[in-house]
Amino acid sequence: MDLYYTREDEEFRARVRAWLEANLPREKLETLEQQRAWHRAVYEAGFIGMGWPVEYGGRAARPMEQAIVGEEFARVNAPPTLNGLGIAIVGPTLIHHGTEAQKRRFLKPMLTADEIWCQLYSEPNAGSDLASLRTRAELVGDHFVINGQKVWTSGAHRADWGLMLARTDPDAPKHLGISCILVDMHAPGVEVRPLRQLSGSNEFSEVFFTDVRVPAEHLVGELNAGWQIAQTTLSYERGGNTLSRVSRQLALFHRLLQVASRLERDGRRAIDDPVVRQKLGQMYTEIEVLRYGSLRILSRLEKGIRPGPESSITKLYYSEMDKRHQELVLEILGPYGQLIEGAPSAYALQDGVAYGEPGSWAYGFAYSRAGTIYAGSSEIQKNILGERVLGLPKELRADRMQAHPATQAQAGGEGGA
Amino acid sequence: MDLYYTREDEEFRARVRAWLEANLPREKLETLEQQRAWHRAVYEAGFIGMGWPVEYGGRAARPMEQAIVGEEFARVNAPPTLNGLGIAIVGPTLIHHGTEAQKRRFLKPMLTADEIWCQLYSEPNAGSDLASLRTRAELVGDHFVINGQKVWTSGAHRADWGLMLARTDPDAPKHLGISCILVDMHAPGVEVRPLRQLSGSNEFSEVFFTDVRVPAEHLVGELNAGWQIAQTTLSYERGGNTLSRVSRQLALFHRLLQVASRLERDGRRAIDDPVVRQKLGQMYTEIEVLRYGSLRILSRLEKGIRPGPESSITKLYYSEMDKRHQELVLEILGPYGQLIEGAPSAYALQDGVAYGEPGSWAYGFAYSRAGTIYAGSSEIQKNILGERVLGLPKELRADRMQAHPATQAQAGGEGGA
Amino acid sequence: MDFEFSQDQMALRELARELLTERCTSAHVRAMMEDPAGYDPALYRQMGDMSLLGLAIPEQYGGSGLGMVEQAIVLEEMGRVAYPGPFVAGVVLAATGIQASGDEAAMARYLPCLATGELTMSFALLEDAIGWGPEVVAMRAVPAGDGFVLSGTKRFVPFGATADVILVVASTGDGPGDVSLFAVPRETPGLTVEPYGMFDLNAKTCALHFDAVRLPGDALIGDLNGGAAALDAVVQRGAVAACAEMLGCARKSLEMSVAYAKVRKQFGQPIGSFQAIKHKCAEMLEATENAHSATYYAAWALDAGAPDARLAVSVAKSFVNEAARKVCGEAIQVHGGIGFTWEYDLHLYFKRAKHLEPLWGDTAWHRERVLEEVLAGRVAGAAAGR
Amino acid sequence: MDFEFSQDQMALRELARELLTERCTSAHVRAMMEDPAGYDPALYRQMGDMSLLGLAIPEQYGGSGLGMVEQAIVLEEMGRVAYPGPFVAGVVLAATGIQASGDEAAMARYLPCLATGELTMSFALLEDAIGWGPEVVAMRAVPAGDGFVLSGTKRFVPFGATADVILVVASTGDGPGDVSLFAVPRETPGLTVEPYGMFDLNAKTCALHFDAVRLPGDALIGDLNGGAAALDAVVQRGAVAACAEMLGCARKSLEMSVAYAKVRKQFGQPIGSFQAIKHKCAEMLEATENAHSATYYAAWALDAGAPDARLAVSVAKSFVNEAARKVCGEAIQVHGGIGFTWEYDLHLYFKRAKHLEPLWGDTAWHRERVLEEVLAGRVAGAAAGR
Repeated sequence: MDLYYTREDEEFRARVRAWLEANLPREKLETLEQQRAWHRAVYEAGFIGMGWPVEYGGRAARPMEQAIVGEEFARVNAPPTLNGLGIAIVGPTLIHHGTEAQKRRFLKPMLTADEIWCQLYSEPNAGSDLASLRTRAELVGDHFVINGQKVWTSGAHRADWGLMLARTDPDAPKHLGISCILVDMHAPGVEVRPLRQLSGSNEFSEVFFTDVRVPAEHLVGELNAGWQIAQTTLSYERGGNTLSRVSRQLALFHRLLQVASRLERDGRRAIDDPVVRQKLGQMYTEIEVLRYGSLRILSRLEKGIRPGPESSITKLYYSEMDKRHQELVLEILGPYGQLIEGAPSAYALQDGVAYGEPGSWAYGFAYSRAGTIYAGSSEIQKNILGERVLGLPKELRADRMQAHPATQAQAGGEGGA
Repeated sequence: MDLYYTREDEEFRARVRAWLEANLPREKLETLEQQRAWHRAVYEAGFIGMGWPVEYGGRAARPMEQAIVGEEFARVNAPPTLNGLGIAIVGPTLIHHGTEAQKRRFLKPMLTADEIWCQLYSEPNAGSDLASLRTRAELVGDHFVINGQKVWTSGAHRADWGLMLARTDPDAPKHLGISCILVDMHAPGVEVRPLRQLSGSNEFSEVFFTDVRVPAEHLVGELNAGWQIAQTTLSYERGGNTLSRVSRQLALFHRLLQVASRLERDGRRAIDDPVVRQKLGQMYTEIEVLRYGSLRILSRLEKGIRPGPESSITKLYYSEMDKRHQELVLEILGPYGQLIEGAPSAYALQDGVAYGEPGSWAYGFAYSRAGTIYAGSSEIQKNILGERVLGLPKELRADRMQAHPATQAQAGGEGGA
Repeated sequence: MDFEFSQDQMALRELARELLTERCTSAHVRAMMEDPAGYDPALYRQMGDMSLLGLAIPEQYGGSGLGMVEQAIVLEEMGRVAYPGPFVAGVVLAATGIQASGDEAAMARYLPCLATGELTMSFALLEDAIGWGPEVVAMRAVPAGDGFVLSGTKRFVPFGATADVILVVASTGDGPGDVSLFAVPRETPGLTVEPYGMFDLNAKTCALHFDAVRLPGDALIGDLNGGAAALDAVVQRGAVAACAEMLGCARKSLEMSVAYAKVRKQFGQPIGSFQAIKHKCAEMLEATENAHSATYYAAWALDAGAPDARLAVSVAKSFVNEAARKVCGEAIQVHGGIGFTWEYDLHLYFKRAKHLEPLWGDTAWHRERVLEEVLAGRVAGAAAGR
Repeated sequence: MDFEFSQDQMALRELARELLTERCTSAHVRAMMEDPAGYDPALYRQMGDMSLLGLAIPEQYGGSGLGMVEQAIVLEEMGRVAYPGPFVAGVVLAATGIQASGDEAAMARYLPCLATGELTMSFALLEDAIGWGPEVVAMRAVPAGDGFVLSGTKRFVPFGATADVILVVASTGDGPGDVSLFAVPRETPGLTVEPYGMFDLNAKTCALHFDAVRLPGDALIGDLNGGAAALDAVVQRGAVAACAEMLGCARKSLEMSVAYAKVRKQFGQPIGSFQAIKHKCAEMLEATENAHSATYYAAWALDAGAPDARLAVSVAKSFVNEAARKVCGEAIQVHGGIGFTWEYDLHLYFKRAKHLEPLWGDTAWHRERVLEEVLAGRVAGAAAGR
């Protein structure tokens, strides 16, 4: 055990910090063009697609370097770069499963955000039970003809391309007969409708496909072998970079400390109230534990050990922790925590830097409710941990009983409600 | 709504208090004979079997009167009377399902505790899934011959009789083929072995039956119709008198307040520590809510509305609350809460009266862990609430799939783990 | 001992439910989010016509002379539909303040119009600091001629931007408890409104900036320096009103969750057949039923003047705060993605319950008060008589 | 950055596990409950022979010169079997006190025999009050001739009834922090032992009554009035030692629960196939793995003298307290009735974890300290450098 960063890591961190100091935008990035310019600057500095192989435009960077970049960017509340899902999920999928032609065609513009990607997985009746998706892709000659509906598509309104799961053999049992296809979001028959969340904002969309024609060469991997590919991409989604989450939680926490030092409650400053102090101590404790766990995962990644289903622990812990912490924030701030307009600046959520998206305490609170639902709900994560990590027997399920025996193993951890 | 006790109730309460003041033993009841004498005194005062019909020795008392007796006896930490299970569960079962001969033979000595009863239900492989019990009762001529093993039998070592569930038709599906039989615990072939709990004490026993002969007239109800009878008795167990629980929790709480007023923690009295005060406030709050809920049930009982499956709310709430509160007690008292020998009297659990069983904080803590397991675990209670009260669909279960369709409905809320 | 509603009370519940089902639809609630006033005055007046506003106002002032239990019954129904409007601000907070002040002239002046709905009122306590006693009041009412001058800012005034008259708590003496109540018409010169946007977009609140606002002598309600007791009464009833509304939010969220869990299928079966969902719903039911007991016990205790009334109020608010948070939050989890959408109604109840959680004492505040009441021996008679 | 154990550390774990599996069976642990000494001296000496006692003792005093990480590895194994014995009392608490005192004569005198196991020691801090700083010390050491006289009662002294020498914290000055350490042989006249029975029957503790106990001058360890820093070091290491042992209890409880849930059938299927049980086990796994990260980070931070070492210790103790409570408690629930029996081993771990929860700072105590460290800026370097 040695939990110090290496000298190399520290030097790299210093470089990232120096670059951020010199390059961080001082104004909010309003337009897509401004955002593209920021993205390109970050890319050219070598901080995007860092883990990709060099031959596809990546830097083959060590996991620790990637983590440090995530940590430092979150620390200063840097504006997000574009195409996060594309670079984190679609790119690696293509690198593993794509044809040489697909890689040459798609990877570079993905990295530079000249083409923006979305992920077309969930459907109204296929959420936790993703394998019951119904969107059809029928092979007609040298084209797929796609009909159906996707939902919870993040960033669909600005996406150029989408990575889709669609049913290509309706007669095969549920997990078979699914294929993975690259879809041009500008093709005729694609319609994107924004979906408004309870927070009032609309980060997600519904996408409707009506006789959308996609060339057959946009199939990824084998026909009807899409489910395995989806499992890989889901695990990209569940692995991921938790140090940047730690930084984000810490930024929130430190702002909360500032406000609690000013806000008076029951005749004293909130920060002097022992009950409030317990809550603050608990929050910091839980963030530190997330940090320790992240370092533990990173140190395994550095040794080339890829996280398996146990990475569900991080997703489960982080999302439930965030929900708990946002509740605590609102407990400490009382009605001030629920102001979305008109909040006195002494009590508002501001990250201390001018260039991030400040949002409000309430917005963070609202969003914490999504964290335990998307990218595999807490219930799904617990099924994965119970079945794949602890080896507990699968539950009896209606779809398993009717399904082909061969699909049972693949249904794996996707059980639950 | 009118939550005042009636004048009649208040007068009755005064009578109970006066009786207790005059009759409460001043010394610990060490021997069974002393306990029988106490039981008989309470019975003769009219406070035992109060709800039973007059023709069987009861008083046909109102539910509120029964509740007041429970409340007042618990309030002064009166020694328990004997035969609690018999009078609360076996007696009502016989009154509803027994033959006239059975009633005449068994009810009176049950009430006077001249004969003490136990309940022979659970088996090593039939806990939550009671219907999978295996103890056999084979009808041979005019006798049943019983072989098998029961477990978690409360008070078996001093019981004269037991109410048993046994399998009388091994070929019938699981919920059918079970009968309800009265068993003489002194009969040859009955062996009682005490079972020690994690608390170190042994309130429960295992009971082994080897070729035990029981006259056929000790069958209760129809042959193979025992499951329905068991369902009734289980609901007696789950209904019950919650006001006495409130009194017990309040007694514990008030002693905790006394100790917290003396115990110094981190440079001040525990009771002056705002964090401790939050815990105390929470505990009292939760006890009051139990009291309100109990009054609500009682007020329905007074109107003749028998509690249905929703009484699982009380069991679930009380047992989980007790577990939580015992944890809080130990948090507040630190190592003093874990002393079972040598505790300075200022910090020990003593109920302020000399005649109860004082026990220790740790004993109460240990026992709270059983509360969410016995008499239907919390998981079972949640199944009952989910399925029978809210009408949610039953889960898929292996035993349901193989079982005879007719048993499906009866399996009812006994699902879960 | 009777914990059930009377026939009259059940009829009242039915009346409120029918009115709100018809007039306070989800579409109406959503429309009111964008509306600067935030409520439908016609609906409010209709409540007056149906005697819903005057439930707890004495008969001699045009009300029904009933109490907190009846108000709670109506408020639970309002919680079920996330009703937006100045009901609590006026007929709970302001009316309680006026009644508790003992000022009969003020009662005669304000209560009858509150009962009909002709008049809307609000109650302004909070400034910068959070708290529910007179110690949070920094605003001074300085005597000037026959009247007073008020300067400063009141925050989180419910429906303060539209209320005709605002009952303001201001400091009038040197002791920390020396506060008085003032009835301030919103149109008074020097008083400006800064609307707030709250997480619950239907919970309209605002800051009121007082810039040397001059008030006549009869703006004083009750005795000079006698406002603390009235404030206390407002906090007690405000807390129980919040409980009742949160209870309605919880019950509606539970019902929607159970209904959804019965029909929504995943993995070939209704999600309600999975223990993860079934047990969640069972816990939601447990929390909701206990919240019911706590809310109505407290409401009854206030009406009856029971010795444990303050205790019961603090028990209820601290308990229902947590119960409603749990139930409304878990309802979203049971629903999954759809529960997180704007179009689905769940968030209306979730946000309303969250809005009410800190008001009139949050959980920690009331837990402390529970202990204070217990240590002072102000508990229910029989059960704790040792 | 390497969060994995080294080869040597894994070998150490293997060594400890083999020894304890063989020598510290459930039967042994149960036998020790009834034993007045409460441990097997031969097993303890064997640990000395295998260099397990001297892990954190410097090489010049006969130890291995390793640190808290290695001790934590052994203690986790001890937690897995609920090992009863004076390991923590001697080679964590007393040895840390002596080393932190800077008293080289004392080190030379005590550490080598602690490392071999020839000598057992304990540490006596608590009296009537609960707390982990010098403020709980009321016992005064009154100078008398060349030495001191001690009077009063120390409570909850671990394995104090059998320890050869007890390190006692006593007040020697007028300031609240003016405490000193004294090495007191248990056989000293005037010192009497009152054994306690604890919920964890294997956690032998006692009260030590000092009736004008006379000590020679060289009983003082370290500087007069210099004991506070040493006490602090003891609390830090005592807390991490408790974490490691609790972690072992949790891990064993989790393993037993998972194994049981795979084979125990109810309703015709293994109970582990029900979500109620499966999800519980998943949460237990989550808690256990996080407890592992927190424990070993803190142990490493102490060894490395990291700037956030105190923070890490308080993070670990407050987190592992709750994690172990949850895991060991839920294990009983997963098992149902059998988990509540005396014969089944689960309660050994449940009780040990509960025993350790309040010691060296309970959850609330350490949460407060977490915040103090954060407000003082004593946090990890990189991540919080703003």
